[in-house]
Amino acid sequence: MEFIAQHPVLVASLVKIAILMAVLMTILAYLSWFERKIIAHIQSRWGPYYVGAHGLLQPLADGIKFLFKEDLTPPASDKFVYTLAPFLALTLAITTLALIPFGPATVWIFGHETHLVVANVDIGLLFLFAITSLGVYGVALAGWSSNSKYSLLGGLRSSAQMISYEVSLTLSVVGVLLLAGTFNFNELVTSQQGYYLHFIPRWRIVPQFIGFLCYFTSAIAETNRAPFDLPEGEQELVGGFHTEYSSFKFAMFFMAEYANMVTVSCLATILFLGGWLSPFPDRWTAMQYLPAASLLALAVYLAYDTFAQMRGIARIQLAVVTALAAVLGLLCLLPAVMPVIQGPFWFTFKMGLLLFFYVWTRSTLPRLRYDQLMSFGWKLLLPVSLLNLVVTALWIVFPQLVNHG
Amino acid sequence: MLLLNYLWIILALPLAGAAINGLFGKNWPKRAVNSVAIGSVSLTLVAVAELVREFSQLAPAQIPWMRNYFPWITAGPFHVDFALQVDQLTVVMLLTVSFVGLLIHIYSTGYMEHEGGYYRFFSYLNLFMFFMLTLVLAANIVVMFVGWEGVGLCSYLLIGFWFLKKSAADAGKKAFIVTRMGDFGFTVGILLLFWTFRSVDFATIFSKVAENPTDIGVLTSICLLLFAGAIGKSAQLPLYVWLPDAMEGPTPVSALIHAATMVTAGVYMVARMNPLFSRAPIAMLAVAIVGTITAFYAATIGLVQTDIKKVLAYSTVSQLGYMFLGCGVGAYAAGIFHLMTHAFFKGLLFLAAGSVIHAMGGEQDMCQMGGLRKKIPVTYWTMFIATLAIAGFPPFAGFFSKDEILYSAYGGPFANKALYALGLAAAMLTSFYMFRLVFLTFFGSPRYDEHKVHVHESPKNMLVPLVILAILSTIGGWFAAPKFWGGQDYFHNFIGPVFAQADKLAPAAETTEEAAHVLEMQLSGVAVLVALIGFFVAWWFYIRKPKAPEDLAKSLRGPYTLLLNKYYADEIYLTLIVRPLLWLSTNVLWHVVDEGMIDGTVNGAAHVAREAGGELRKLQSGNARSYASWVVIGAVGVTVLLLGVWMRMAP
Amino acid sequence: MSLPFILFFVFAIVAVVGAILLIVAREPIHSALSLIMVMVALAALYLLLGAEFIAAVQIIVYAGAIMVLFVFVIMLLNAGVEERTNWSKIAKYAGLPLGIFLLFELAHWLARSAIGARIANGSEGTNGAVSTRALSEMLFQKYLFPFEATSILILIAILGALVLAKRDE
Amino acid sequence: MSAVPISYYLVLSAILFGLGVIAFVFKHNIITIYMAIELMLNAVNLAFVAFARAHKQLDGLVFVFFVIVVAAAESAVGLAIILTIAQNRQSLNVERVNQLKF
Repeated sequence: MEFIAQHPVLVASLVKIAILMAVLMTILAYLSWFERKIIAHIQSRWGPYYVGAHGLLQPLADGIKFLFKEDLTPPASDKFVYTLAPFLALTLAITTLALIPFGPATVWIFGHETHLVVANVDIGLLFLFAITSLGVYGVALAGWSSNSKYSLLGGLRSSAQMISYEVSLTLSVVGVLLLAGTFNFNELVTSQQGYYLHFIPRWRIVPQFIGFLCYFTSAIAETNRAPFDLPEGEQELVGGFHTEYSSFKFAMFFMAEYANMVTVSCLATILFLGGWLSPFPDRWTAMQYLPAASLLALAVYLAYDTFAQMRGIARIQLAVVTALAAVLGLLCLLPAVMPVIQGPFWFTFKMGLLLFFYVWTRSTLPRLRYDQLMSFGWKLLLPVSLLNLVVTALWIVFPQLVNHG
Repeated sequence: MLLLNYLWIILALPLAGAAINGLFGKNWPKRAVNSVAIGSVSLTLVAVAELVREFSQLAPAQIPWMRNYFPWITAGPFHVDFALQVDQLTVVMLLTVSFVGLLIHIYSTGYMEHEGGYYRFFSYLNLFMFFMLTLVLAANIVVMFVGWEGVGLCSYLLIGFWFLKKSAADAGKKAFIVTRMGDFGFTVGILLLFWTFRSVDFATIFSKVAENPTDIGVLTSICLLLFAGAIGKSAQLPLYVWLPDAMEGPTPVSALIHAATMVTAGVYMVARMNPLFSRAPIAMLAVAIVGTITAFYAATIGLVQTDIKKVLAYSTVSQLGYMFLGCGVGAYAAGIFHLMTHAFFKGLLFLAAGSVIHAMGGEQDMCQMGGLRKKIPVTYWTMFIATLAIAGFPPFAGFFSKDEILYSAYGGPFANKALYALGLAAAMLTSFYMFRLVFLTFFGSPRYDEHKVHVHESPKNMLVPLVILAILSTIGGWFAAPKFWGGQDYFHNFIGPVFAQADKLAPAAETTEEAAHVLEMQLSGVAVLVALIGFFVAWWFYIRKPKAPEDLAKSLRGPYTLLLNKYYADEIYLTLIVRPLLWLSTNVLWHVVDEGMIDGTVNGAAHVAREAGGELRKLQSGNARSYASWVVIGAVGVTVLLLGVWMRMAP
Repeated sequence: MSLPFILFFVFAIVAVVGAILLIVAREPIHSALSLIMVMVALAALYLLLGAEFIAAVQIIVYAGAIMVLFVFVIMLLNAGVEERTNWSKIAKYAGLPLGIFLLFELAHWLARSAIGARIANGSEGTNGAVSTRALSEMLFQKYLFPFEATSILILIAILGALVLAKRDE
Repeated sequence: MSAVPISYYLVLSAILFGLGVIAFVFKHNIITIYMAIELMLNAVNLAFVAFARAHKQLDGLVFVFFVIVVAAAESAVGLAIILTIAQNRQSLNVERVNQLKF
């Protein structure tokens, strides 16, 4: 007991971790719904619709299905590694999120101070990269251990892909690091405060646009998403590295993939899009009501939807959701909550935007051939990001050279 | 002040000429090669002239004028800069070298016209100019040494210019090797110099030696060692043997290198080093003695030689002896002056001889000539003037210089009557063999087959230099004409400062001014008399009674053959030095030391290694784990040693 | 027993266990995994020592790149259970015992020796992480030349790997 | 916060190094032998970091950095060699690769 008393940090962290996990899991779950819906609408379909209103209970159904399916283990597989792999993948994917700050460095909740981040590490970015670089193992080991050609090839491919794209990923970020001069996420974000011409936000995407493009492209490849999702290219190698996986282990890979997407989007938000900073100058105080307003607008729409469209059970479910939205919206109007909610709101907003881009690309672009993928990564992406880095460095050093001879 | 600040231009010009001709000249027409070679040298002469003009405007305090271009060698305390300096001595040498050099270049265009390797020849000549100028301009003895060896190299290349002719190649090698012996002494001298004065710069050395008197023994040995180098380079006894053989080279080369410039480098060096020499009387004496004996000795050999160039070669040796005599008795100015005049008339003599040979179609034996006076008048007259000059008839150049040397040998500060007497005798012999040469060549009846050889005067570009040099050898003496001759003695006034230290050291002459003048008058009278005697004897033998020489030779069989064979010097050297050396190196160094010890050691080592390897290789099992274990064993050994033993001992 | 001690011992034990597993495992992939374990544990220890940057580099480069390469090669060659031949007698009778001896010798010396103690005292009072900025300044000023040299080295290594791995038709 | 004595770290690094040596001798698979080498390097790195901490100097960390870089280069080449070996003789057992001998 007194040990805990000695270390209040532990308690705080534990609480945060609990909250984060809860939120994250729902997000991950509903990300699949989100994706399927959007793709469906892009292809002018309805997407999941019947499990709950607008298929809102679809993720739940999927989860249950995964849980109750039989968990097969190929007899020829290396049991230990085979079980280790998915855990590795998921844990690493989720761990990274512990480093992401969702709001300002210090906020006051009910009178005492906290950070909206689990671990505020001095060199957070490096750590994030460190952990993501370990992410390869999940894939590789899965591919190797399940002892099947498809899996092995898929594993090899995806690990090769991840290694090669990690390089350009890191390099494209270094430009931002040079400009900011820190690894710490909070400082990275706060260094983006201010406005060009009083209304264009001083986000790193402006000077580092090339870097942003490189980053996002290699991020897609890094997370093995379309159009770089060769590892699970159904055509050539059934399911890629997780061909042999079933039920919950498979679900873990799934979640890991989504978690990675979230992480990468968060990172992009922090590095290039000014993190939790609002795009509007502070003097536009009206914008403080934006979160509440948007939630209430959603509530209104849902209410209309509920009474105009829905029938039977669906109407009840949707009513609940509407109520939830309304309550949240009203909650955001509370003076105690309003300042706290600003950061997370904008953060999630930008993150959602990026995730939408993810889905968009997936539903738009065809899959690359493997050699195309590799040559694209090494021969185009890497040089461009290198060039970007060099130019940035010169841009920074040039004034010094001019001044100090 | 252009050239004073950019002295290196003077060096760069001939070097550039050499490089251009040497690299690209192979397939160029002769005209192009000429324009490059002569252009570069004439530019050099212009540069030198400009330099002299600027030099004349310098204040006495600024002389010697130093320019330090870049640090060349730096090894601990031993530091050498590539530094150049200009003082009066340098100026005189510069003028002489570049002017005579230019004339001889021009001459060569005619003389070498029908020779192969034209571009090679001129490239070598330019290279020689470069090195000679380096030698003259050097501000420290190491740079000087570079020039010293460089001219040696060029002389080797040019003596062996017709390297297909064995005698020429051998002569080249001989020149190189014999000079090496002297240079060995020179090198040691440089080291001793540095060891003594901790510097190689002339200025530093001279100031140091002036401030605190150094051990006389050390000084003497330094001077003697340096003089050894001079002996080799300037063909004095006993290392003179290479010069006569050097006549294998083309005649312009003999004129430029082996008469006018290179061989005088030794004299220049001694004069340059005068503050040291003047403090080492023994060394001075040695210089004087060697010079005088050489002068006499060479002259005696010259008496009986029949090859026209050989005669000139020996006379060169003896004239160099005069110069050393001058330096040896402390009359450096006189020595340098004789150097200059000698450059004029000896250069002229060689060129004229070349013209004669050219006219005779390659014939060098005077016994195959005669009666050429009418056929090649210009050559004849110029050569006659040169002869008068060398023989020391007033008012020609040689008279003043030689006379002054003899005077200072008699009445100068380091006077020595015996040397004077010997020098006088040599003077007589000189005038004898020179007139002998002239008479044999140009007078009497032709002794060659007129149908085969059709004698023709040389082309313009060969004659013009002759004429110019003739004029110089005529009036050249008046630069240093003493007061009572009505002259102004510009030369001494000009070059005096260089030898200021030496003159200070010299014991004051006990006689008064006019007494000295009277003495000098008498001495010069004696000199002229002696020269006349030589002339008459020659006239008697070779014009009046052409048969007389044979009779004399028969009656004095012994001495004659002795002289004819040059005192058997080469043979003596062969038996005393070359043969024993050869024997030593073959039987001892080669068969015993090299084959026995060195090869034995090497082979033994190899054998041991092979045997040991044969045993040790069994360790190489090819099993990497064994190797790993060996590594571990080693590591354990080291750690045990370190931690167990050494750490215990450490406090 | 304060938090640093607990953490130290946890990670130390993890590292040692990983190293032992590396030895006993017969499957190369298991060895690789255990080595990764060691490396991660070491990274944590670096954090304890306040060397954050090094810890990150350790994971990124060692665990994230080098070991991936190893795993990759193992997968590529599909390396199975290693056969334990004992053809090298010296390895069996000298190498192993001496290796074990070396372990204990070093450990003993470092634990007992005066230097160990002195350094132990030296550690007192040093707290807080090394600023990455300072490290980078040292790296790019004092050690600039070695840094460039290593870059050349890596280039050469890449070329060498290319040449070696290229199948010559 | 009372720091852990540096000597603990040193002892740990010694133990790891020793284990690395043992593995180096004991393992037969070439790849694992490489891993053993890496293990030793890691142990040394730990010692470096510990010393750097002890003497309050950064040089040790820089050395670690260099060690890591060099290890990367070395493993790249080494693994390429291993690949070729495995292709030429279908075995990774180091004792079967013993043609290079007297």
